Amino acid sequence: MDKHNRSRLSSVVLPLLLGLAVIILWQSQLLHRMIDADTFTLPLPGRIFNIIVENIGKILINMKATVTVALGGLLMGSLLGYLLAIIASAFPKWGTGGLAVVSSFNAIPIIAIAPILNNLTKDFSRDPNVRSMLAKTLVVMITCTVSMSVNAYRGFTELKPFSEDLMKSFAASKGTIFLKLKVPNSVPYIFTALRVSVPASVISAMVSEYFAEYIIGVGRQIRENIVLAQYATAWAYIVAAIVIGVTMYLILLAVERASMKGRP
Amino acid sequence: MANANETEINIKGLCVNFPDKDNGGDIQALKDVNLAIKEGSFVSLLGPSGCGKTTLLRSIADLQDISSGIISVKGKTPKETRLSQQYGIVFQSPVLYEWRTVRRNICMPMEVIGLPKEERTRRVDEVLELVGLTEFGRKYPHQLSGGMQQRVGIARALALDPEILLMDEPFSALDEFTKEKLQIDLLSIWQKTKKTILFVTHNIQESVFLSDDVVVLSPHPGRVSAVVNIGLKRPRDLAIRETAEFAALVSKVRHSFEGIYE
Amino acid sequence: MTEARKNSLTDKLVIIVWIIALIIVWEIGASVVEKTKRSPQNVLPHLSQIVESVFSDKMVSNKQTAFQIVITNAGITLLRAGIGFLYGAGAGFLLALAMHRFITVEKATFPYLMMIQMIPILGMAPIVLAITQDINKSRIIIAAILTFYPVATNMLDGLKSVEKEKYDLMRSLAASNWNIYTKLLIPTSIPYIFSGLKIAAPMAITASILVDTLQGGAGLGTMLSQSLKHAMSIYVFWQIVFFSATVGILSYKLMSFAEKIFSPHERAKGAR
Amino acid sequence: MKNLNKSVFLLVLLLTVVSSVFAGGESETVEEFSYYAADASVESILTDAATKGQVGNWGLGNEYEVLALLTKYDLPTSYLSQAFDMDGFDDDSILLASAMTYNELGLVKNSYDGGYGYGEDVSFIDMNDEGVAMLEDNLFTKAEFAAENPETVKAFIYASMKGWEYACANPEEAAEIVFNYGSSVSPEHQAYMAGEVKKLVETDTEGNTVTSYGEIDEDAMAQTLSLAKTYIKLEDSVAAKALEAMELDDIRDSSYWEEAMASEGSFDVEKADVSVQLKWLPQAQFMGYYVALDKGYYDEVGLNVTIIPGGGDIGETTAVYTGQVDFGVTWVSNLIAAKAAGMDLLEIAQVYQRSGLVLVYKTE
Repeated sequence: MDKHNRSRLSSVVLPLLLGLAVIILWQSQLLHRMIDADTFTLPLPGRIFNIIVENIGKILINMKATVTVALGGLLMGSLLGYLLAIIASAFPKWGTGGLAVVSSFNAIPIIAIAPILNNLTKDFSRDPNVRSMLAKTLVVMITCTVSMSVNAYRGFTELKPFSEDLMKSFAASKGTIFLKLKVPNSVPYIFTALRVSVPASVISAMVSEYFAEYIIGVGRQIRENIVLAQYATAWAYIVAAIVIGVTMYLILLAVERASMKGRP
Repeated sequence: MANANETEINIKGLCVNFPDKDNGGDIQALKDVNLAIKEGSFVSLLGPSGCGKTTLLRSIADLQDISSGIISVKGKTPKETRLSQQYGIVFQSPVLYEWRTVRRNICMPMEVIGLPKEERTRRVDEVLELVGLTEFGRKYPHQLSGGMQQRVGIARALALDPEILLMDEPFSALDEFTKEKLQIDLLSIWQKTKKTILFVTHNIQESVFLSDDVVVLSPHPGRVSAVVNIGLKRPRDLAIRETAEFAALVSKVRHSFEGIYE
Repeated sequence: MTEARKNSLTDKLVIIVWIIALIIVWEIGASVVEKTKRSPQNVLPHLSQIVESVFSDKMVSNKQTAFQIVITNAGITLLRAGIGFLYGAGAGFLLALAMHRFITVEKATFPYLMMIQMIPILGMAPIVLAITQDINKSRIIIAAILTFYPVATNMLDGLKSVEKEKYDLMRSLAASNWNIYTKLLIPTSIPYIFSGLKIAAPMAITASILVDTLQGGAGLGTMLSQSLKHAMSIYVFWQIVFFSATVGILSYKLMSFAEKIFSPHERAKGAR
Repeated sequence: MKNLNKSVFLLVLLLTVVSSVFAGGESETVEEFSYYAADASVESILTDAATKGQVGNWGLGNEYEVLALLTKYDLPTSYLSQAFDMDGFDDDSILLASAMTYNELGLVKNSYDGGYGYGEDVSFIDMNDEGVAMLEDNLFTKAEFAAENPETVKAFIYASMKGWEYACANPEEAAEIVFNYGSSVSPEHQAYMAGEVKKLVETDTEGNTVTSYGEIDEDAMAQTLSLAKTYIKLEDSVAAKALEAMELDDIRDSSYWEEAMASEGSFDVEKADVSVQLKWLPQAQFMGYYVALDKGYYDEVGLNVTIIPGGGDIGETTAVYTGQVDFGVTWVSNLIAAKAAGMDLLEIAQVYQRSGLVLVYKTE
């Protein structure tokens, strides 16, 4: 086995070992003794696992709802952000300032945006599930738009020296320069944005579920169970949340690796 | 020079191997290198890319593990030499700390060994004058030209007043005019300070112009194929390049490469 | 007027125009809402109404007007955000150093750092509360947990960005580890640390508002949720929305300012 | 000039997008809403709202009485998540909205700040009348704490009930005291609330007057536990089994209240500095505790009491269980759920003698 493979293997094995160690400490309650917690607020992994197995159907329904919102919002937000970046780079003088204003939206807490959107979308549909879905997706969209627009804009403007001059020397049109130079150049920046917004989309999907009219979603279940002091069940849904987040992130990394082939 | 004949650096049977990523074997970077460098002399290591000249320099500097052989610097191992800060090193790029001013960049080695502040100030003034940058002490690296940045690098290497100066293609990234100016300046610094200078270059004219001896290295595996003594008078100036003697030496060095490349 | 100053002036002008555009959009929305909803102030009030509520001297609780409530509670929340931010930044700093020093630590912990970010605050809170037995300590710790990640990852990138030659130089001087860290690694990663801090500072504030809502008491988040639950004037909610956005932006600016102080060479670059 | 053109173009583009979004919202066809006749039967109203899926409740453990009521009439038990305001009721997205008599019902009817001003145009279904009432605000502590600090527990009950007695005798003054302790609920609503809370404290589920403040009514508790066992659905099978097997003795202990009430009012307290966690925001719902604090009743029994407002997401049961506070006010159903999850909590007094939950609807 050569060095490269060994290094890749160790980046899988080491975290697994650490995870295993923590789970053993946790299940044997040594962890509880270390941090002075009890088995109600920090239920044992075995019990959490049992709850997951017993309620897998219900958990999957809730996961589906959360994933739909997170992915929908991520997609809409990223597309909108990219579009904003295109407009901004077409009018750089106004665009830069516009993006500065847009990025200030990041400073508004989600818990403030979620109820506003919930009220704003009331007229959208008679079906509360549909209008809740829209409200939640819009919240996620807002959180994802900013990072995409800022990063994609950098991708359009931070070009390799002379590359634009080279295109101009071919008498390439603005459209050609955009498609052949700026869009490919923005690809790594798109992934930079997504690495921020993929985890953010999951978190904001869950927070927006707290405020939604229609009761569904992993985040909502976590909250219901914690308010009712059902920590073991809440942890089952926390595990579900982590599974969603990590899976989405891993998929992103795989897509990134595939589409960045040949780039340094 | 009183003790100009004493051997400063002695290399015997030096081999350096690198692991080969493609087939798992080893690549011989240096094979059976023997070399003796006299104290106070200016020696160039000359050769094309991949001939191991930088590897040789880095081995002497103890920045590179050797596979076999002996390197001794005044009877000490490279590691001992490094730990006692007996050499200064200048890289191809100036390697300046962009967040420090010129003065504080030069100070850095002295801070590392913990010299008192007054001593540091005194020496900085000294070396700044030596490299002709007295006016620029308060500037940041990015405010200087490439040539000036490289001078700062040289000044920093001189700051601890080491016996040996190791220079790894220090002028290769500079334009011709700046390069000539710095070559002259380097010679005058060498004359004033009487350091032993080991100078890596791939430029034949440069090696002939600067050196007492030119060590010609050949690649695959890296080894010493010739040592050409340059008997040009000192001090040298640019005019010497116009002489027939210079041209003859350049051609002699060039001929020593014959047979290496078909 | 120099070219540079002229440019920065037009930049400011552009931003002002954008803000005006946003205001216009908001007002159009508010007008639509006003005509279609029974309680428009709960959905989207006119900006003038929010401004009016700021200057209104109507008592919302027994001693305070809406704006006084926002300001006094903001103090508590921002203090917690500040302390949480300092702890978080400190922890991120140390963790980045550890991950850089020991590749094992990096490989073993890095995936989990990501996962911790996935645990909703609500899930973490009871555990932290059970450990600390104190809601305010818990709030600070959670704000710290939420802020340390960008600092840690950015600083790790910074530590990894150090050029090989700079290491060689340090090695040639037989520099101690202490010297390598204090004179080379940490100074190199300062710009990276600051880009992490610039992300973390507004996050600390929103996180601090979020953790306020874990339990009653004082704090912007508590007031925000009370206002949403109609236990007090809804304008407190709108004021907090604007206040938190403003403070978030200011915290970013504060970090940029601090960065300038820490990096005099960047300042010299700007002046050239 | 060129830039100006561009900016105008951008602005117009933005405005078009925004206004089209709003226009899209408006053009949605609005259905006829059915308001209910003043003399319509409970069954007909419930059937209409439930089949349309427009019954509202806050969830988070507040929904069991509504579920029981819907089940009683054989109706689907899904409900809408109601925000903690009455906007959903106001804009007709919820036809039958949950409301506490002392809080949301007042906001719906009255027209003071935050109110919706429906006056007499609304009516409601009362859980007590329908036989699905569950007991609400009580006083509880950790079983271990009660066992170790019996005198403290008795002293706290004694002084608190004295506070409740005074508050119910003087609701207006009590409302003012609560307001002065930092509540941001408007004084008018606070006064309304105090009047309604008095009714819940002094009347039982059958409508009889109660004179012994804080007494734990065995029948009402039994009904609460039985409804809880039916409607609290726990995914955790360990907790579900614990709930199944739960008996009244597991969740309440009347002896502290009885001994406190029989005493002369002097106690040898084991722990003088104690805190009580409220279930919700500071308001007249908890006036008894604020009065006891204001009138010095706690001082008289040797206690230094801190009142901690609730309304956050960490429940009062967790706060008491983790030892962060000593006493808590919660609904009996929440206590049962926490107990099922393994938290060893104990009810020591029952302040509200009947359910304050109603389902409010608009009348024609």
